[in-house]
Amino acid sequence: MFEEIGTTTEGDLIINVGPQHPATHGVLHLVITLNGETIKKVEPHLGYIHRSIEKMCESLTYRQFIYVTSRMDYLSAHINNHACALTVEKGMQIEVPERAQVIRVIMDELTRIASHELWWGAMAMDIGAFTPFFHAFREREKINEIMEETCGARLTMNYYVPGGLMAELHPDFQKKVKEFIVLFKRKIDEYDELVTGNIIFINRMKGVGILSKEDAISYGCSGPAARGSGVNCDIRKLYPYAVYDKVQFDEILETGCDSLARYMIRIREMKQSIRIIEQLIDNIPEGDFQAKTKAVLKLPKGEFYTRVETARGELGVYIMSEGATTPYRIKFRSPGFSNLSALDHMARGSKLGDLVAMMGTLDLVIPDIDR
Amino acid sequence: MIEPGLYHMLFISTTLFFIGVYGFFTRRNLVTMLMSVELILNSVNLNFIAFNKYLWYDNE
Amino acid sequence: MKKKKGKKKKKKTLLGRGEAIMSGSTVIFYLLAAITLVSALLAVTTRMIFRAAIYLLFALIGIAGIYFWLQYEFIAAVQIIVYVGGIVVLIIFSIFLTQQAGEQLPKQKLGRQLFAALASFCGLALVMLQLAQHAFVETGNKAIEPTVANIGTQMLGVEEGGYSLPFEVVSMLLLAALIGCIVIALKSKPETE
Amino acid sequence: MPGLPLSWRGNEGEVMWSLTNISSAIHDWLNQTFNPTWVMVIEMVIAGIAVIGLFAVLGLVLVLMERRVAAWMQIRLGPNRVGPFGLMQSLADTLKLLVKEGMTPDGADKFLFNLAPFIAMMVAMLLMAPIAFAKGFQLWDMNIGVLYVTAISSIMVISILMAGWASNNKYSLMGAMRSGAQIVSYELSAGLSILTIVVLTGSLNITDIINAQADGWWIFKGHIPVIISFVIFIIAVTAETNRAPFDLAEAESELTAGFHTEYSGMKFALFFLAEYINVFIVCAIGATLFLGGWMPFHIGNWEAFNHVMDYIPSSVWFFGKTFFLIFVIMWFRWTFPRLRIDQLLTLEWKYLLPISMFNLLLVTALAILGWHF
Repeated sequence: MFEEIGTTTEGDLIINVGPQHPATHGVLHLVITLNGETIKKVEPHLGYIHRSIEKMCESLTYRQFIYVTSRMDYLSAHINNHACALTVEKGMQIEVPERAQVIRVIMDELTRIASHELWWGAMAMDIGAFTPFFHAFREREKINEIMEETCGARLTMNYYVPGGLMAELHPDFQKKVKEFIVLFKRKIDEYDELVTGNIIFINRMKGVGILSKEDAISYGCSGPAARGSGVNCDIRKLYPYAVYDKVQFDEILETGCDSLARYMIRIREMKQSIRIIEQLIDNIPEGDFQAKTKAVLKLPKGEFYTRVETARGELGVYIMSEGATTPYRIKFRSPGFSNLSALDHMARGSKLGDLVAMMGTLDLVIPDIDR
Repeated sequence: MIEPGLYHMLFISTTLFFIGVYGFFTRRNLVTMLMSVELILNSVNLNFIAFNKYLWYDNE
Repeated sequence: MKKKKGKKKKKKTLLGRGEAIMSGSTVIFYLLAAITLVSALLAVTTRMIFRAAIYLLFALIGIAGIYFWLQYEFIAAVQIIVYVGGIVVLIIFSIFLTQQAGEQLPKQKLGRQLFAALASFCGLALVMLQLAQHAFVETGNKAIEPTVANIGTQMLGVEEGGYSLPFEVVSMLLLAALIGCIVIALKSKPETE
Repeated sequence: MPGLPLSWRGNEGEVMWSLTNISSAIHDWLNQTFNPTWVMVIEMVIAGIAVIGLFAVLGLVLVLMERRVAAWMQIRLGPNRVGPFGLMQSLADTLKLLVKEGMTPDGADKFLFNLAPFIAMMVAMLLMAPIAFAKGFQLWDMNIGVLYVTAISSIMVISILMAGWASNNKYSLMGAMRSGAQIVSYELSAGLSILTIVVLTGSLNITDIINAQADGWWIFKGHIPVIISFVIFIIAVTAETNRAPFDLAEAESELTAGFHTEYSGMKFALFFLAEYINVFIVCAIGATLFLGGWMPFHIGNWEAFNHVMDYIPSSVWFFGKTFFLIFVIMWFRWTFPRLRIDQLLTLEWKYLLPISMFNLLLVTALAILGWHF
């Protein structure tokens, strides 16, 4: 499996990008075969941050296991929790109150914005622009503050429970979110000015990391990575959950198939997220934030599968229950893993500098890949 | 130490030339042979410069 | 002012035989000469090819230093631009691209080394003998002082000694031939699939 | 000096204090006390100490400036704890680097590995020689000043290639290769844009070039062609000093740290310092060629205005202009994304080089026809 680290017989250079490397944003190990600066092969080696989350979940109750998933794709913690809560609710046939559903959607979209903000900064840093990172974090900080007030945490949230939410919203929540919307709408244009319109940036992105529609489907890509190739795959539109069928928003599609398309998808998605939040923030219905559930949750015997749209793509949660208080088997279909698998296909024949741009636009979160 | 003059320059240039010749004979590698040739060329250049410096009529 | 005086004094002596003086400028000259010769010697004897290139670099810089010492600044600068900025970089690149730069070159046969050393030494001795026996005399011709303006005039001028630039441009032919050689050499590489 | 407008020459007493007066005072005193040989030796020692001192000060100032500029652009505060306003921060950093272990990787060519940072440093020091810091304040006013700078700065690439190869690290090697290709290419357009000023002035001597700007800086006198060559010069020197957006040699997201991946401690500090000194030097050269060096802001024959401008010491003018250009280069770094290696070479060979060649012809026509002011 491992080729000899060094030089191949054809005189190609083999370099290790990772496990500790600035471009991989985590402990991903890419073994890259290079001919000069041109990439011949990219071989991802995984498992450096594998924590057996799926196995751990089997020994945790249905109330407990949700919060372990915050540590998978830690940038979409709320959305991961949402997927698990939805699966349990599906199994238990719990009716979630309208208020909880709306708050969940608002939280999910805030998380999505926060995640895309971080992606935007980190990706800009990958291709050599340092400043966007700090600008993105300035706005992300606002979201983190909102989250902190309501959920008690800034990154790995424990706010969703099967049947609703764990606690009531913070009194300032609506006010702060509205303030954030006003601020963010102004700042997103600033982002475009700083990065999107830059000619160097466009040259670095355009035509880089081509992933055709067919390839995107066959590699199982999802989320912005697939939508950049024109694949209709937004779960929020295809299989609406919570209140996504009641709000107006567009599924963003680009047909560029390159890094620039994937970049534009995320930028435009942030605007759509704002649109969703705007529609909901003044219309949070009154009522319970949590459905009445039994103290001990037991899923009936059977298999349950739910999927949601995280910031990175489609997250599927599969639970096989034997009727006990803990799941018999849990499997997560994480978006990062499938997206990473397309990297080799995209990278072949391009330059080493393009690789970081591709990895940037795939928006890989390594714990999501390794779980 | 003697104050340097034309002969010093010629000595340096000749020595460089034959160092280059030695390298050219011993080396069996094209790049190193090129390096030796560079030394030879430079010794010739030094010769030219030295003659220009010391062998023209001083009409000051 | 000071420098001019020294120059005049120096110019009169082709070989300042006998008078052992120890001025700073003399020391610098011997230092430069030593750097040049030692680096050149190391460049042809070291078995590590990248180091050979670096020693060559020092030899070339030493020669540039001698030009500076002779107060031919323009030529010294050109020497550095052409040889250090151009040729040595070219050599280093060709080493990077074609050789296993980290490995030592194969040891040469003693016979060849002995022969080469003997031949070079004999040649050196012969030439030195000739130099010692020959008395150089100053010519009556006024040489062109190698200042920027003079060289420029020479290059573009149409008087006597002009037309240097067209002559230099012809050297492009050599470059073309060199590139042609590389192209031919690349093509003859056996294509193994 | 003949051919100069009276307004520039001024009287000795006009400038309240100048570096020239200080240096000539020292020179006179030494000449009275020692014999000429010793005077030269002492003066060399003084110059050496001055250069090293300037090096240290410049390094500290520029590193701090870079961090503060970066912080300012990135809406942070930057270093503000060590000393007043964080002024001592770079000193503390230097101390840290000094006591840090300088490691040599296994399998490295130790001799060349240790030599490379010193070559980088020596090149940066040599480049200081022809720069005119103030009116008449120059280490070596040589005939070929500008050419000397071009020549010596081409040695810089050797130290990077050496460091990259001797580290026995593939990232370093790739960084060195990139840097080699980059510096060798961009030297051409930097040289050509320097040449435009040489054509206009008719001299390679830095003093002559500055004196030619006594009635206005070249960037104002030379119309659009000089502005074009100024822009090309700034782009090319940014690339030559391996600064973003041309920092491919040390592109941290691709090659971790490029050619100095394996360097640590003082050896790294030398590379680091050399980079900043090089930035200073290229900016000083840019200021000298295009913005008149220490020459105050003069407008043609406006005697009174020029007279007022002369009251600002020439060293202030020089450092002001240089630091303005340094700020511009830092601004680039914290704004632009990095180019890819093929785009970098395309930019040079397809755009900058043809433009600067054509521009040189334009400037030559300008100089022959005397269309500049």
